[in-house]
Amino acid sequence: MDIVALIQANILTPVVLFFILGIVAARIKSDLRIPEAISEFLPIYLLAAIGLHGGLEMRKTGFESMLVPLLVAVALSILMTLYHYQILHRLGKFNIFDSYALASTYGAVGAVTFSVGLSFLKSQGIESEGYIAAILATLEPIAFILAIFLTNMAVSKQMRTKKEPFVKNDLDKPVSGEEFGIALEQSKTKLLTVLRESITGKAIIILLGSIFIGYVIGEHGFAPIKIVFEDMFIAGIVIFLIEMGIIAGQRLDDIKKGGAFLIGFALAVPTINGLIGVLIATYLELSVGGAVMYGLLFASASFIAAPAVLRHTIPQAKPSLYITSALGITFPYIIIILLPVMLMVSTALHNMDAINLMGIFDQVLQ
Amino acid sequence: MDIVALIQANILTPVVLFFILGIVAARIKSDLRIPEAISEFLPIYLLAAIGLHGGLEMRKTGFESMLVPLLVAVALSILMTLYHYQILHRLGKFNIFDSYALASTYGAVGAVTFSVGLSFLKSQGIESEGYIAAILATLEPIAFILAIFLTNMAVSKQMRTKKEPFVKNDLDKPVSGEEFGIALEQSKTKLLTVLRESITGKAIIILLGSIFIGYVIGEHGFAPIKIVFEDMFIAGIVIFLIEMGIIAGQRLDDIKKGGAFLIGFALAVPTINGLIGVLIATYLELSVGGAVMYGLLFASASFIAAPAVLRHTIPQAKPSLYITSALGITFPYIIIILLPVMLMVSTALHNMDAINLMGIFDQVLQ
Amino acid sequence: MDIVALIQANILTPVVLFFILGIVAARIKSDLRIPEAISEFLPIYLLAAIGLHGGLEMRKTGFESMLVPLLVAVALSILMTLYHYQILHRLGKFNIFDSYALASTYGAVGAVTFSVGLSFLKSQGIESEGYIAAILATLEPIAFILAIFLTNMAVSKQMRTKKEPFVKNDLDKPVSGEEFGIALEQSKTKLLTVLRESITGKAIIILLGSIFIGYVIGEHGFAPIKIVFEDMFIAGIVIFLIEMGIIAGQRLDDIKKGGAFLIGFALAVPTINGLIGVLIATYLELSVGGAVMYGLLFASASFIAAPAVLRHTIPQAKPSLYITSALGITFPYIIIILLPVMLMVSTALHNMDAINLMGIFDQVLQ
Amino acid sequence: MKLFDVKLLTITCEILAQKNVLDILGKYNVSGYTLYEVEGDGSKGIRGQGFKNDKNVKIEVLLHQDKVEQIAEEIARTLFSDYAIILYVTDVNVLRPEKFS
Amino acid sequence: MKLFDVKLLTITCEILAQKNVLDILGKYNVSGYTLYEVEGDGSKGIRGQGFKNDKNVKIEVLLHQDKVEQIAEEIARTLFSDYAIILYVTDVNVLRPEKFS
Amino acid sequence: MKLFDVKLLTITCEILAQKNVLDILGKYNVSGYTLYEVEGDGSKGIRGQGFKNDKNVKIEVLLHQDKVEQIAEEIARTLFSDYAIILYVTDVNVLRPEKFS
Ligand SMILES: Nc1ncnc2c1ncn2[C@@H]1O[C@H](COP(=O)(O)O)[C@@H](O)[C@H]1O
Ligand SMILES: Nc1ncnc2c1ncn2[C@@H]1O[C@H](COP(=O)(O)O)[C@@H](O)[C@H]1O
Ligand SMILES: Nc1ncnc2c1ncn2[C@@H]1O[C@H](COP(=O)(O)O)[C@@H](O)[C@H]1O
Ligand code: NA
Ligand code: NA
Ligand code: NA
Repeated sequence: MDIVALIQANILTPVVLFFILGIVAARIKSDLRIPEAISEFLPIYLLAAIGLHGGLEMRKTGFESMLVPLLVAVALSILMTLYHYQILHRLGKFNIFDSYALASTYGAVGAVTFSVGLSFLKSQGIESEGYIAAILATLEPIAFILAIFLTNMAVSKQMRTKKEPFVKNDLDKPVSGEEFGIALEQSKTKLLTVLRESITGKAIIILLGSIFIGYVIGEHGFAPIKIVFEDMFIAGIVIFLIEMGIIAGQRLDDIKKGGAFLIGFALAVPTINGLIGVLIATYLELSVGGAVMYGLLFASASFIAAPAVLRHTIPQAKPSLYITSALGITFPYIIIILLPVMLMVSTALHNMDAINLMGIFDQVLQ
Repeated sequence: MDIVALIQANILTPVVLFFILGIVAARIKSDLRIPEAISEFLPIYLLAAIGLHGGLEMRKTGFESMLVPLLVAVALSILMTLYHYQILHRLGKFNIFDSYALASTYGAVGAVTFSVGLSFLKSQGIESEGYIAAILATLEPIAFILAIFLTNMAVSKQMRTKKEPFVKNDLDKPVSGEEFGIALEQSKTKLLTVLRESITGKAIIILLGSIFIGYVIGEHGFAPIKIVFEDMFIAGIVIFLIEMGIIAGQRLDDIKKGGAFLIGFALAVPTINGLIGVLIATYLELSVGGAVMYGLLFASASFIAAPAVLRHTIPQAKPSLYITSALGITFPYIIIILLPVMLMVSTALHNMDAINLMGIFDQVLQ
Repeated sequence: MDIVALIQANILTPVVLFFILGIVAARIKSDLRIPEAISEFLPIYLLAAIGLHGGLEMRKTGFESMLVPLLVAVALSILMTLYHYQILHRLGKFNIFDSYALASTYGAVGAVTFSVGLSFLKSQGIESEGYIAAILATLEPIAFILAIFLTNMAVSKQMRTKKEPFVKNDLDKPVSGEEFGIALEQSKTKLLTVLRESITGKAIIILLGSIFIGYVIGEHGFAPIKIVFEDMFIAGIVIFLIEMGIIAGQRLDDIKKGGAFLIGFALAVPTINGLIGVLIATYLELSVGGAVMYGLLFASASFIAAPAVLRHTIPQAKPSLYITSALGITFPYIIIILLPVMLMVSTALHNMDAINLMGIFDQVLQ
Repeated sequence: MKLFDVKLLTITCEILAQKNVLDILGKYNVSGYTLYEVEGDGSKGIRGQGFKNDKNVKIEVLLHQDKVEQIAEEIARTLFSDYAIILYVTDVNVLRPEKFS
Repeated sequence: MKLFDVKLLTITCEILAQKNVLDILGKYNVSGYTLYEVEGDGSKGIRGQGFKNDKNVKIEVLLHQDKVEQIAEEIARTLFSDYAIILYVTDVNVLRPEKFS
Repeated sequence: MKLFDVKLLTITCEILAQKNVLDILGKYNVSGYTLYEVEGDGSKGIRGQGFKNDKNVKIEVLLHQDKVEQIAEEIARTLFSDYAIILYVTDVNVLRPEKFS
């Protein structure tokens, strides 16, 4: 199947179509909404399902082979966050706060995108390594720790240059030396708090917990809950994506505010990151599907977990920028176009000799 | 099976029994309730399931044959709304606001009743034409447009006769000529807004969207979400009907306020409308099940969508009247008695020569 | 399988593991929560499923054999509530309000515990008598009526001794004779209200209603809703137990406040009550699984229904005591350890001659 | 357009005391009330994070000066000692004083 | 730190009148508002126990004295007769009076 | 029955600033607070229609006059510039002034 046909086939799936329905509903100002309790429950459900599935797979295949891909993923996600920042600040002329916030949004992993990736592969009848769910869980706090680190640096730098006090002051009182010290102290405490909060965040807890439980109970223990945590998985995504479509649709107007540069960033960077991921995964001998999911870790941007952390760590950054580009541009682009493209590339790479990989690398990036 | 046995069998289904359980719970003042988020989600779910099912059927059978039944349905629903008004205003002595409101409540289609009808046929192993879901979607705004039109007429008429100003005034200031003009202007703007709102209403959007998606994805694309959007359909109705029973039960006392005439109206009109629908559908060569569903379009009254629109278009009308009669009398009557009766009639009609139809028509109406 | 292996196997089930995950999440102060609407809906769902299942079983096996176990259960639950009170007040030195509240918490039945029991047996492939669900429904109000009665007695006694007025008074006005009479009158009215409320409480209504519906519709009528009300039962428990784990985890600190005596009570009394139940059920010729469920009626403590009633009937008692011990100690102990133990004992008893039962009784209690 | 003085009585209490408060309001024939669920912290600890019955409810009543005192007094007398509860009174202005008797 | 006097206009009405109220607020260019769903009882009976549309909504607006009268008058004139609705005004103090024009 | 004057401090802010506000309240040892989720509109745009974190929360604290100033000042200084937030103060009367220190 050629790439156009694959994209077309991908569009005509319930997951993508209900997402588009949500966008349409929002654009024509329909009052369609998924009730809050349901759309808060669904991410928990999806992460539990992903975790259980990952744990079950790891029980079958072991997880010794996971170490290298995991370490590489951590390194990659740090590197990428740093290069995102350079692009955004240097080329895009975003201020440091917005640049750091956007950099870590795209350095983090989108759990919803990951779910859609799994359902995409499932509908193609392709398997992937279960331990990638565990890598997902590891990368979550990594991206946040990085965001915390970067802000910390930015704040100290700013404070040293004294150009713009960290604690902005509407009341026009000058910042005294003592207040400065207190502010510095507070910022450290705040960062520790955020660090702790991000590790105990519900996404990580339910994901790691479910991986562990899946590993421990095995297929036999999983059987009585399989109907809900496996068979209903894609329908769960469908319902959730109606709501994501609605929110994305509501935010489409904000995209213009971000400007052409941000739109370009939100399309190009995930493509590059994703393909790098696929390439490396193939080199690390992951399966065709595993390479797609590995690439997705880097392609995806976080639009649920990241904003909650960033609002605390970098309150000066505009949330409309990072939520809108991640949910309004990158997410639809990935689930409609990039996923099939990555699958295509992964399949092609897996059909070649490992020896030729470096040559392909050049080819893909052009 | 004779009609009494069929009604008895129909009562002894989970759908009807859980509805009755809800009524009982409300009557004995139990605190049983389905949480709001669930009971707001279920209509969306049910409409999505109905739409997907309809779309899948239309893909199989085409929708060319749908045009005539659709146009006839639109004409019928307008005619019926008008005759409801005459009955209510002339015979029932309801004021024009209540008459218009009730007339369009019974001219509109009840989506929940429609769901129960589908599940009733399903439990009898009877199929129906998929395009009836599309007719349902078309009739929704029709009934509202009509309600808007009728009010518009009523308001202008009233304003001309100046007996009772449209904008009632607690503060006892006389309505000046200028204010009159503004009020007229406002009423038009309001009507346009309501028109737009009813077309973009969540029920229509999710229904039309799902019909389209069902049509596009086909059985193959539907397979991974079939467990939720088909297999769980009847259980979804059961849970929703507990809540509907509770609300109906809470409102039973209001029925007395409506008076005997309204009770008679709420029983007789759906019966007549429904049987006319079955007869015409048979004449239009719909299947046995299709004729029942077609009849149900006219028999049913809307108790979720209609009240929301009517409260805006005809705020002067008493919602207790139209919600209570539609949900408290007509709905139970239809799902317990009229559905089996319509199936009986439809089966009988389909076993006869088309030539004899007009003779039957007389017979049925007596 | 020996008892340690059975307990180990029981821990490694999704139901128990997700409960523990909830506790862990709460202990590390994660923000993981199941949205309120879901965790309010799940008990209704679980009770409907239990009821339907019970009704279906009773249709198959009849319910004549239910009378003796039912009457014995009522008697036992009254006796146990009374002996709980003596232990708590005499030995535990709790004040009369806390003693009465705790006594009836442990005299009542925990519906969630009952659900877990059913799923435990299901996972072991063991059946139980359907009518035990009906006994559960009967015991619910019994325990409450008793709580009402006991408080009534306590209040009158206190009023007679005049040591501490029932209506405590922050404003330091002495209680006049007239006020005293009014207070007495009010307390009676209040008790009647509570009695009515507990019988019409949602748990009883949905349970009794579902038993009736299950009985009436039979397997054939149940078929279309079986997927939700039977196949998804264990997954429903799993999701609910995440939330129960979280709430239990949040309350763990309160356990210390209760003191060592309460911890001992919360472990020993359920063990004794449960084993007495198993023994008597075996004597009454219930099946292996039936005896476990029968024992569970007495072992379990109510942590959802009971607190709501007790807060009204005995507002002077500290809810932290009875909720915390029932949910934080007794519930985990039962679902992890006591259930396998009761199954072991029930199996052993059923493998013996009825003649030897009294000998066993001694053995078990040591 | 003239505005008239009435009182707004606000009671924040645990949800299981809602019925008790409404009964007292009913006894004094208040013409209406508004209520909604809230969370909170106070002398009885943080409320609103566990079971639904662990939440609070806030009840607001517009009414005339004279009734406020009696109702507040009865609530204080019968409920303050056993339940998590606070109450306060605010001066407000309305258009239709006869509506809030 | 100086506090400034502004008015808090509170409207409690049936949810289906929310749009009407917000339209009036928009007409007078209020700078913001806060709203949330509530239950209640009043002359139109108990509200909030059936369908979502049977609930009430409470809308609160901080604004200057002069606008309050006009807005209250328009709400009273256009909505009081047909909807379940009440309104009241409270005196409050804020830090940034220019924010609530 | 005597009523005593205290202040009611109300803060309406985006939900992600809730922790910051509660931390400040904790620092000043307020004896309690009440909070609930709300929607709203203001200078930072309409809030409450997307993700849960896009909602607002309203936090109400009964406390003595003297604390109000300090707390309002600290909230204004540390949170006004970065978050969607407003605050206002109302005079109210309570029965047990010692409870709201
Ligand atoms: N100082 C306060 N300010 C605002 N609300 C309070 C205050 N103290 C208590 N509350 C509310 O009243 C409830 C009961 O208070 P308490 O009886 O002190 O536990 C708390 O859960 C809060 O919702
Ligand atoms: N006296 C009152 N105090 C507080 N809220 C009230 C009062 N009267 C009415 N309300 C609220 O306003 C809504 C509409 O009132 P009404 O138009 O009188 O039915 C009611 O549902 C209550 O939420
Ligand atoms: N004039 C106002 N009246 C009532 N609430 C307001 C007003 N302005 C703002 N708010 C509330 O405060 C929140 C934050 O305001 P802002 O910082 O102006 O966006 C808004 O989302 C509203 O909930
Ligand atoms: Na990424
Ligand atoms: Na109709
Ligand atoms: Na018990």
